[in-house]
Amino acid sequence: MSLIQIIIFSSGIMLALGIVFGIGLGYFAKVFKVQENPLIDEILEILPGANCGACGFSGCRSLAEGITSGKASIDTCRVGGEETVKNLAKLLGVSTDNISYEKYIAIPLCKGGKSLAMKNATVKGVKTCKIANNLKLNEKICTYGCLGYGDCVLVCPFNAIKMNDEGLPEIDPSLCTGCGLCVKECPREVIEIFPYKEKVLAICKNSEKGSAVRNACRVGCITCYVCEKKCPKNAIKMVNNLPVIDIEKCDLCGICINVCPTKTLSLIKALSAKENGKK
Amino acid sequence: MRNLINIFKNGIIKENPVLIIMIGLCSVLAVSTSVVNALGMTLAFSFVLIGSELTISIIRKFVPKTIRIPIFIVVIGSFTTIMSLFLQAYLPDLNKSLGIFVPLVVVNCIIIGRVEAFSYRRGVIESLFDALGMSVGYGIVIVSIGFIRELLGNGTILGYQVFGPNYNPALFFILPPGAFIAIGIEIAILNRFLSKPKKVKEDGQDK
Amino acid sequence: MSELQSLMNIFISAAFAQNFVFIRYIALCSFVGMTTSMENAIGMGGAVTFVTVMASILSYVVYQFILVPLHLEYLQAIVFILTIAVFVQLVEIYLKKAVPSLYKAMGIYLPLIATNCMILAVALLNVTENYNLLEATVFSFGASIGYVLALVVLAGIRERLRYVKIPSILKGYPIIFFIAAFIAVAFMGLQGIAR
Amino acid sequence: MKNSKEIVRLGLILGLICLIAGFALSATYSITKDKITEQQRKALVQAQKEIFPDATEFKKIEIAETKVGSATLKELYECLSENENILGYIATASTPGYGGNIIFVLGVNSDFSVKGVKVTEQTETPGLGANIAKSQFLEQFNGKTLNDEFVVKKDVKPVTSATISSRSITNGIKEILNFTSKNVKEASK
Repeated sequence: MSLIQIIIFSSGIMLALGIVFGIGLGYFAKVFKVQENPLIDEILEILPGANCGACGFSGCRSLAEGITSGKASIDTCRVGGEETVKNLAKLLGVSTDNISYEKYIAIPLCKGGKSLAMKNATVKGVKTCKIANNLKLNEKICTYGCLGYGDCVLVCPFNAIKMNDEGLPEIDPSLCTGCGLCVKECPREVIEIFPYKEKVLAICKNSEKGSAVRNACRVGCITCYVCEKKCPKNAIKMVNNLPVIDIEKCDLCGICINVCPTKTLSLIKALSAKENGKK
Repeated sequence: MRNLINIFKNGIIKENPVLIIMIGLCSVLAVSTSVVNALGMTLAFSFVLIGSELTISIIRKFVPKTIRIPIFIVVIGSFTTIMSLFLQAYLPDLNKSLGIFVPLVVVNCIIIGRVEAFSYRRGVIESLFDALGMSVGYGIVIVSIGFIRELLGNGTILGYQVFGPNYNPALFFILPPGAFIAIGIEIAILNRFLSKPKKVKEDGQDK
Repeated sequence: MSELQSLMNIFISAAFAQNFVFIRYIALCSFVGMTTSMENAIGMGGAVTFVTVMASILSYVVYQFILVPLHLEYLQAIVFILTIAVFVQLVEIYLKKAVPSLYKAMGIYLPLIATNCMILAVALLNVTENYNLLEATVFSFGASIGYVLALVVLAGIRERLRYVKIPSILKGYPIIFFIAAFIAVAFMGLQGIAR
Repeated sequence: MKNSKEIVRLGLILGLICLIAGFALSATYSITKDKITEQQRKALVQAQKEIFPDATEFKKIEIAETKVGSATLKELYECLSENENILGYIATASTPGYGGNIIFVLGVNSDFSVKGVKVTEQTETPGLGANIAKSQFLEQFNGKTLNDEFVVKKDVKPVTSATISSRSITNGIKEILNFTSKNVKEASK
């Protein structure tokens, strides 16, 4: 195999492979184009794209999706470092002083504290939410609400969550960055991420009806439809026995909050530490 | 000029590829059985990293979005193969001790990470400094682990007996588990002295 | 009988005796990054298994029918990684459009795999051990089972890490490496079983 | 159709870059090609020289790579002294060891006794199994013939705490010795 032959064959093979793959990729990209939120591609543009999974997301694309849907803060990606965070901040139009951005915070959707939710057992075993949930060790009758063993407190990297004496997590809005670790951690998904804007929320996850809720918790939503009927803007719809408030329509008039027999609905702004958990 | 020095320093401490960003671990643990291997690997790695970052930042104008990964891989792959050919020809025993990790440099997450994050978007000089910074950062880690493992596991440094002939070496450090422990200690030390606020988030994750 | 026995031998040595993560140190980047939660680990494991087996068949075909007849074996590293990267990108594009549900479950891990060291390592080892097609497939399957095993074991432990008091200096990654070290000792015990 | 032009453009760009890469690679390959083959042979030639110092020529016997029991014979050479008489044979073979394959060179005298053994490549556990490559362990095989048992702890002293490695190299030598003597007997008949 003389040298010339080697050179010709190698370059020939590489050229052939290159062209075949190039055209293949181009064709596939065109034929299988998928319409997606353009913001994801813009963010992906800025992320290093190393897909190394160091941020816990499974690659830059899912991190980009996480950032667009607000699940991940813009400095989750460490590979890109400062530069990526600055560009992301420029793109999303947020200030970069303490990398605060369109603020999201986590809100625990349960008011059934010790004094409000009825108990029918006392648990002696390991006191962690995951274990209690898996082994069905329920002290409270309500099996949707917060177990109160503080898994979320443990996992929060910013120490934003404290358990109040009612046995419910209180999240300090100034510390919480909405990173979502507590959401993943809570076995009953009691905690959810919301933009930190004026908003009315149903602080209950119990999707059962009337009496079942009534004898489980004094502040649970008994699906009485009063809020849906009374809302002047009819911004409230009952979805599997829990009211969902449409942000655009709702003008925070507060009628639903007062009219709700079990005081389940609350105004989110007011929902700083003290409001949560007390009747 | 200030900015270039920053980029260079950045690669060593603030964004040290192996200890902070936690990528490119495969070669670090596998090859650091001795300082000589570690140095050999660092040289091979730096040649490929510097070569790829420079080439990519030169041709970054012509690289279309859809096929940028294959193009990066071809560039990095060719530098790796050139390096491995030279290694086989002129340094056969180093090539034998590095073994399969010579061709594996092409998938080393650091190179592809830095090429995408940095040189695909920045100028040539900046890419050069970033590559140098990253290589030095990578080299410091792998050589230090190699030093610990060779000293404890083999009783020698660069092949010279240190503890006298009848030192019976703690073989543990040459074997795979020793590597994990060594890098664990190294990160712990870094945590201890360089614990920046950003670290809190990372530690918190597994508190 | 001895044919099947040698295949079993290859499988066991790839999955346990010469485990790719704990003994050969391959694919540690995703190993550390992706074991934060169990479903990440399983999703990643499934995707890696699929891609490794397909890629090893693909690279075997490319090697035997293009590189060997033309005596261009030295090109194997770059040709393999190119085919793997393009294959992964094609699968990702195809899955995103045709099977969105599967894409949601497995596809998000695909971009991670193009830069995963294990796929290329398996393809290269198929060549150095000059396995035939069947042996290569069994070897790649064994290797990915070993990888999934490693991911799942560490993910399981890492999830329970929350409820344990860890000295502050070891928090974060050092403790994970120590745990990996202990598991590696266990895997080293398995080294003698397959020959 | 605009995007078919786009697709072709992508193909050409990737093709062009691969072409340049291919060209660069083949250039380096052609420079280093003979150096590499020479390096690979150097290890083998050096081992052969050590086993048969007075042999001047090593004629390769055309024999396919055959599986002998658990070991595999890779190459077989005839060692000839100046006046062309056969001093013995050199076989390169590999046997699966504890950590991976052990590649070794076995020198066989014309009377089919072991002239010498050299381990050229092994991935045994460093410090333990790796000692099988050392001469104190390998020299004990010199002079052994087919009617020796080749059993560890009986007529072969194993390397401490590396019985699996010692046993695999011992029966590798036994099988290759057995195979070379049988094979050469047929050839010389």
